[in-house]
Amino acid sequence: MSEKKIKNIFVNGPISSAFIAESIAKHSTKTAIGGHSIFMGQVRADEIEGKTVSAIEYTTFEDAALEKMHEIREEIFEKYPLNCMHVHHSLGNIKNGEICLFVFTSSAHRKPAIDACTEIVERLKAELPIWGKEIFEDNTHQWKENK
Amino acid sequence: MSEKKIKNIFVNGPISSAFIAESIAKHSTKTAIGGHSIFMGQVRADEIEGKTVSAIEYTTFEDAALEKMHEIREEIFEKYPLNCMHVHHSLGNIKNGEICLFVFTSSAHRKPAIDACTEIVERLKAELPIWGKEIFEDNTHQWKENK
Amino acid sequence: MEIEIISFGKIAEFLQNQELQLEGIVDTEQLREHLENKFPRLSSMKYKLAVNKKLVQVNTLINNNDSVAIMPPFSGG
Amino acid sequence: MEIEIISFGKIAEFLQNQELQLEGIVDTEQLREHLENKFPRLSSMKYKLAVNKKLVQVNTLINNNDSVAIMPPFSGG
Repeated sequence: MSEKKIKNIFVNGPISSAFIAESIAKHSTKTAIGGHSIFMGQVRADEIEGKTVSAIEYTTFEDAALEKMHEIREEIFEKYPLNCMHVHHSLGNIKNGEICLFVFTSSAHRKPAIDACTEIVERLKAELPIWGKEIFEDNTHQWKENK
Repeated sequence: MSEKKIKNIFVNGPISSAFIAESIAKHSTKTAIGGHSIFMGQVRADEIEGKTVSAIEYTTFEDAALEKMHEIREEIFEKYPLNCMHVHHSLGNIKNGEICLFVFTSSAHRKPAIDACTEIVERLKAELPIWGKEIFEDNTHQWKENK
Repeated sequence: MEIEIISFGKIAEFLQNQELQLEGIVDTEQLREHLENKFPRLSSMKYKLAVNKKLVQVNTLINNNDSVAIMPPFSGG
Repeated sequence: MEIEIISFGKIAEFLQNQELQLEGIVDTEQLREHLENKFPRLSSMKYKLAVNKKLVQVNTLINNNDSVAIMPPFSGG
């Protein structure tokens, strides 16, 4: 078992562009980094049977999600020569157009950062117990399913 | 021949995190977007034969670079279902830790944004006439070569 | 024995968190059957179980006071 | 005929932008040879030519008043 502290990836509400900018700016002192890769998920105003998604409400099984994310983090650091890795996922009500996921990886050369970022997004969607409830303008809802 | 206007990708000096944040924020009204992919290049403080890179000075054959970038842009839009694509590259003196390249793609689902972003970075490095002069702390220099 | 049931997502809409008394049920395969009898809507749904926060990948023994999570397909990101 | 030579990167350190008078040179293959004779440091370097801003991929005819760019390997990004 790893002794590393389990990080919290969850934030209440949307992830702001100011938060992302601050996260990017913090890396300017890390001069071994040559490439950063970022993925951001944004809530779409999907139209489903004539109704438009106005928001997604995210819930999670928090302890289980954080333990699994910790496992993914360790495996990703094992697999890729990364300098940094940051993951943030929203909980609660996220309106369409707002950002609900922010994955940020950095490495000396571009390839590990890019490949790790993609792999984290794939694994997060498949393996973390998080649920999105798509809320329509008329306050009805349906449960999102990842493809 | 396309009638589209050739966009300028060059900015003088480093690309600030505030600029990146603003670029991200502008997309919150584009509610058909579900995924954003970003790549950023950052100047590394590489140590070469005992000397540390303090900055890279970028120059370009601007007209030829913009024409080639225009061609790449059209081909990428042809190949991937993107909602948006933004490319910015620094010219002039960029200190280590500063950002010199910002590629930003968006699509309804994640895969096209991610794949297009990676392909743009690869093509930009291989095909655009841009040169980086690595300047050491003692003001000597060597010319960067992309691998 | 007694186990704790916690549910998430659309399953939480009809299956409350609760303590459940079990008789003659020793593993997660038997628990699935029991749950689907008790909560018929479950039988037409895809779901995974986690015992004490660990995802169940193969049939797993259940012990007194275990916490069992019933989870519909994930849709984070 | 007369052509314009423009150079970039490390090549610009020893080869200035200039007008060049050419005699008996009709294509980029011959121009390469001419340039490497005139600027010996070029012959040990990798470089590409662009005629009127278009990268030369195959041997290309040169015309009076063409602009020829001499470009070392790219290193953007």
